[in-house]
Amino acid sequence: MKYGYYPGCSLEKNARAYHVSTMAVAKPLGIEFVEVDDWNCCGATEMIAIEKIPAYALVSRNLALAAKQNGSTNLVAPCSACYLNLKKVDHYLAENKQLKEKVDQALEAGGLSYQPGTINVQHLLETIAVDIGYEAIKEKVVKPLYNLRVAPYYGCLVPRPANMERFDDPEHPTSLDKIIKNLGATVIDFPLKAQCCGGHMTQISENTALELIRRLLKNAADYEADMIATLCPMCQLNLDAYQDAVNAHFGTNYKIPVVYFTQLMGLAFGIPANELGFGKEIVSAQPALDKITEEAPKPVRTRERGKQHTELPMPTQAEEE
Amino acid sequence: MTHTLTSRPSTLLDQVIADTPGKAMNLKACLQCGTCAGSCPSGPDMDYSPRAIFAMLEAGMDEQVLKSNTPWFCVSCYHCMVRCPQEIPITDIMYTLKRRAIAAGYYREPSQENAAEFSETFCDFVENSGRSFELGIAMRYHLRHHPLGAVKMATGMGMKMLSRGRMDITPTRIKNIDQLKSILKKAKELGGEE
Amino acid sequence: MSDIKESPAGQERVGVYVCHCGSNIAGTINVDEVSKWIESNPNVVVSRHYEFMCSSTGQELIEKDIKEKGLTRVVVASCSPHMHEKTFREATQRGGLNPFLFEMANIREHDSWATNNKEAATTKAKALVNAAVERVVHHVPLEKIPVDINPNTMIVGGGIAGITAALELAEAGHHVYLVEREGTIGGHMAQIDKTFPTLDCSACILTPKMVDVGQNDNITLLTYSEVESVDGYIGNFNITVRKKARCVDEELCTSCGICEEKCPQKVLDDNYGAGISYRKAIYRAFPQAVPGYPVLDKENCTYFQTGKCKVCEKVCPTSAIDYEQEDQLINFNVGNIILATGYDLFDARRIPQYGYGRLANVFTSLQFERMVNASGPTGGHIVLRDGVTEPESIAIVHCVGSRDQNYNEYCSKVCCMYSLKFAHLVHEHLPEAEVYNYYIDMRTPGKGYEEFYHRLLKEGTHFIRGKVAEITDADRKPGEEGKLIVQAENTLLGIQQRNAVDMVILSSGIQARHDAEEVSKLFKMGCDYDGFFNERHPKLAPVSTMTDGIFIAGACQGPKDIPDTVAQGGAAASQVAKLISQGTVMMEPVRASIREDECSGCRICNNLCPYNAIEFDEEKKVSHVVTALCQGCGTCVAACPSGVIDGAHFTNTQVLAELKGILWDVEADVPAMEEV
Amino acid sequence: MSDQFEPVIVGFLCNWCSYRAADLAGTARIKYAPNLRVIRVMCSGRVDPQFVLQALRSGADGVLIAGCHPGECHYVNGNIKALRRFTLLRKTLEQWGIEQERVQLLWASASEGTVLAAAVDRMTEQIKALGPLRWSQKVLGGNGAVHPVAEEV
Repeated sequence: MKYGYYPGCSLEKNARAYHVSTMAVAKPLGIEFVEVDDWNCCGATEMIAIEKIPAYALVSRNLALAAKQNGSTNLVAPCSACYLNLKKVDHYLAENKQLKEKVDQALEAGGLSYQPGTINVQHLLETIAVDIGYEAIKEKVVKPLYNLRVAPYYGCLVPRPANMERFDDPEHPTSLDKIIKNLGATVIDFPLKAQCCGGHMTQISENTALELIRRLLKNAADYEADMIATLCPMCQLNLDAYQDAVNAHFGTNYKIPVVYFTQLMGLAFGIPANELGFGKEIVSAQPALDKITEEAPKPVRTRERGKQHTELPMPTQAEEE
Repeated sequence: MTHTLTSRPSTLLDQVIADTPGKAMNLKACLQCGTCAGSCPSGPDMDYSPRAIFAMLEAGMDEQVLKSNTPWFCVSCYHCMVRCPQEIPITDIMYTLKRRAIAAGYYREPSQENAAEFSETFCDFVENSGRSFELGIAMRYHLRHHPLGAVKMATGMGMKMLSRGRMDITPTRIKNIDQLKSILKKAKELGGEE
Repeated sequence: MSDIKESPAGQERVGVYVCHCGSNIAGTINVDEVSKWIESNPNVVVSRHYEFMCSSTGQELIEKDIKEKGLTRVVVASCSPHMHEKTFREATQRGGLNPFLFEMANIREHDSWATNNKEAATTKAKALVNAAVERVVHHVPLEKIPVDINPNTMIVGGGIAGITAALELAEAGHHVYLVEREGTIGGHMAQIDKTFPTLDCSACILTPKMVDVGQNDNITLLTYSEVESVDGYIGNFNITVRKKARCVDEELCTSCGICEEKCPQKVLDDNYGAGISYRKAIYRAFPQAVPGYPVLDKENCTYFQTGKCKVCEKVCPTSAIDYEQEDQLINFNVGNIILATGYDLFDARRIPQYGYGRLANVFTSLQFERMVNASGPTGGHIVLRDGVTEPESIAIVHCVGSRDQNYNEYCSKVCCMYSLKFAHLVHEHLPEAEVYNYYIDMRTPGKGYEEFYHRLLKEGTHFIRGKVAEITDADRKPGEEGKLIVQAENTLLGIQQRNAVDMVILSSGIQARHDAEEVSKLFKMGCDYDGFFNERHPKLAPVSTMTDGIFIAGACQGPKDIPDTVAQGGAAASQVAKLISQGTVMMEPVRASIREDECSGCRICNNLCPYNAIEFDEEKKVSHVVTALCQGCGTCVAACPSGVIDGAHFTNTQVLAELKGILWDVEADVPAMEEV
Repeated sequence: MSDQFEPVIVGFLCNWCSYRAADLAGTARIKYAPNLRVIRVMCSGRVDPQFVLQALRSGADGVLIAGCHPGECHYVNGNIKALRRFTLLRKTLEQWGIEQERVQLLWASASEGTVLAAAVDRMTEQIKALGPLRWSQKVLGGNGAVHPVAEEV
């Protein structure tokens, strides 16, 4: 299948591992990515805080370029912030006439135009979980990640907001859980899977950010996760690069590697680690990867904590299979 | 602090509704239930909770609202927005309040200076190169505000990032930067707000 | 066009009466002008305007003119026919004319109250009055249709609403069929421990009534049964009920309970037991069940699933177990129906951030009711999911699924009060435990309700004003480990609070039965967007529905507490009793009739009729209307390709004449189309 | 009325929901365009397409058919039948060049006085914009001869 591809600034450098591993797993999954030519930054969460119309125009240029470039009407963004900005702008342009008129004029100044709805913006997780599907993933697994305990971490901008059609639950998403399960790894029921990583607070109010990061690391550690799997460069950066800062600030000693879920997929597909950008993480993933065993573990019950031997029956959970 | 209700309370309330896409109208139907503030990861750092901000808007305390650090501490996690029982687009409203604060010139309030300036620094790079540039942004921003932070950057974590090839030394620039500039120029003429 | 004799225009003597309604009409409409203007209509012999036409003097005007001026038709231009049509029809009748030779023009609600533009209002008034005059000359004398009321009544739903209604009617000497889906009557009230604010034991006040129902000869109790079909209309509904096979011979069973005791198959009881207790495959929901004989649940019965077991059969002393028993279809007629089908509890799993289903010690309100009940799974002890540990702190979360656009927008009305009751019960059972009630607004309207709230304040319950944002087991700081952390803003302090507790109770709201919509279709009545049944009038007819002869009571109409539910049960019963004692009701003669000689027999109308009131005569190859079944909607009239169906009082001639009259001031630029 | 064009709209309102909605609008003193003139029918299902055509031929500039919301019909589903007929009728009218806005179908429950009032205002504005209907030019091409399609309805 052919998809438009919007890497976004982070994947150029800071999140190179994400880009590399995405490309690596795309082949076996039969995905062809066509990068949007000369795309620009999506403005992250900053532009919209300064000026509205420029912020919308900035994103619209990318949509316009993607639409012009006849590859596919599906545009995939691996970065959560880019994904939300692209999707949101497309959504609100369609909804809000005055807004569209102004953005149209701005684009025109650059000899571009865009009709909302032309491009279907997808996050990479959606592409893989929904379009490709868990079965297809399972089929490609040659080196199951047995005995690796993974905390699936979604962050905020993929599951939320819910005011535009979403492919997963905004509070308790499960698509990443299912992908990792199918890779043979042990998925922990990570309570903070959709909580905030601190976003740009690392720059503005470090203490605020460090506390948010600490919560995630602590919770993952409490659940004895060997590593955290992310789908967002910002989340990866904050949890990985600031782990030392957290340890220094709170006198803790977390050493939890934070990798991209595509890197784990690559491993399971039998692609060598060095072709998947491993080693770029600041907290090394190696110790965790060494835990992977040949044979499957005995079925372990997830959610040990809080679930004592229950005299009273537990209610069944709808999405539990 | 006593506050006298004027006959026609908030002008800001209506502006915010007008400037925010989506169901911003629901802001008038706020139940004051506090779900937003209860959900907010950075809530404890805000001088007023989001709920309180909405009550203040209703009461016409426009200046206090624009001077508060609340919107600038929003991490845009959208939890409040999906949980709000009245479906108020709270996160988007926070963005609008930031823009309003800048427009109203409360920009230099110590409570918001950092965040506003960071956003600004970020945007400068984007407008001039078409791409963001972590190192540059962080450096320039920190040098301007807390040199200590800059030092921390340059040493500790910054080095690690560089050594792992995760940071550029020089910004990348898109090919057709002129096109982007003229688009943004026109957009600015059209005004930040409707 | 019609075979109904209609007087040709120009030869009727119409009296027109324009009402001032004080200044309500005269303030906007120039009544004098209207009244004078209409005189020019060839059919009008008298035209007056008067201050209050509905006053006795006003009505006498009409009667006098009919007698003295020999009026043959009457038109009153005043308020909505829904207001005073009856009044003026009676006046017309007293004057000596058939009441249906009257027509009303609504110049108040539809005109003077709807605009400030006097000129426009007056022009519109002329149009409406003229239309009435043009229409009324085509009216024909009609007689209301008397319908006999079958004195038997069906009540659907054996909760407290249905029980109350059934006993009221039965004790008044009328026969009642009480149909209940479950194996026993009792409904939600049977699950509840204590009732607010009096705290009397729910079972103690309910079970005697259940027994009365079981013993009353006037009540035919059909449990484990569901209504299959409903035909007919007020006075004479034909009902078919499916009595599901419970595999127990009701004649032989002595309700000794040995089968239940010996049955090896444990089943999670997520109905009566609210999902925190087990029952057997052959079971009675609870010991005081009425009727007392058990139900065998085939899905979970070892014998039905594997072909082996038959323990119950072996142990039954009267060999009442009958595996071959089949569903019975029971058919009977009733004059009236009361729906008391109750409510479902909101499913807290729909709010993942509250953790119900994932976090062991998050319970729903009904689960707590069962737990705190002496006959419940823990014998009335409040314990954590492990079944042993007593909680030291409990959070009670109000408004779960209520007052929320994401779930149910409405307030469920009872949650505040039962949450207060829970707090009290905790204080009573675990004096040492801390209780935190999280509320948005404390809603305690009702006799003794606010006082109960004050009592709880004194008992030391902590009240926190704030809707709970999330409940998690992800601890952040010491003291939170192994606890449930309830996170919310204390809106009165404006600060975010995290509260580590042992147990959380979710006060789930009330919502319409999952199958309410199918039920409303089965009974040909409406339900609102939330699935609650529509009452005829929100204030003046709260237990009637738009369908004559069908009444509603209790939570199926909207969230209600027990007192209100009981009151509605009684109200519905008295509505029915009234009709029974009347013996007959007079129905509007608005009915369809087919001119069989002109009917082409195309049968288009046959399937169109929602009441199957149109039959096809295979002999004559024509269709004809069963007047008794016809409700007069006129759909068939509009659909008949050969236009040979007449809707009495809404004939094509009458409507088209009204149309001609209403357009008096605009000139048609083509000749009127020949009527089809 | 002022010399500007004031359309005349005939309303066929069902007795149980929409007529009561109009009553409620009045009782609540909601002010709306005085251009609607109401004819009561027991059910929107009673509205024979010929009523609509006759109204338009007789000089009405628009026709509003209003009934109970789907699922709330007093006669189970008369409103659905009205909907089916309406769809067909509208197609026919379009073939004759009669604008969609002139014939509208509305669901208004007995509690929706505001909904009905708003609909009347909206429709009045739309038709003002369209101007008078002038059936003879539009449908009969001015020559007075009855348009072939007309008879089939």
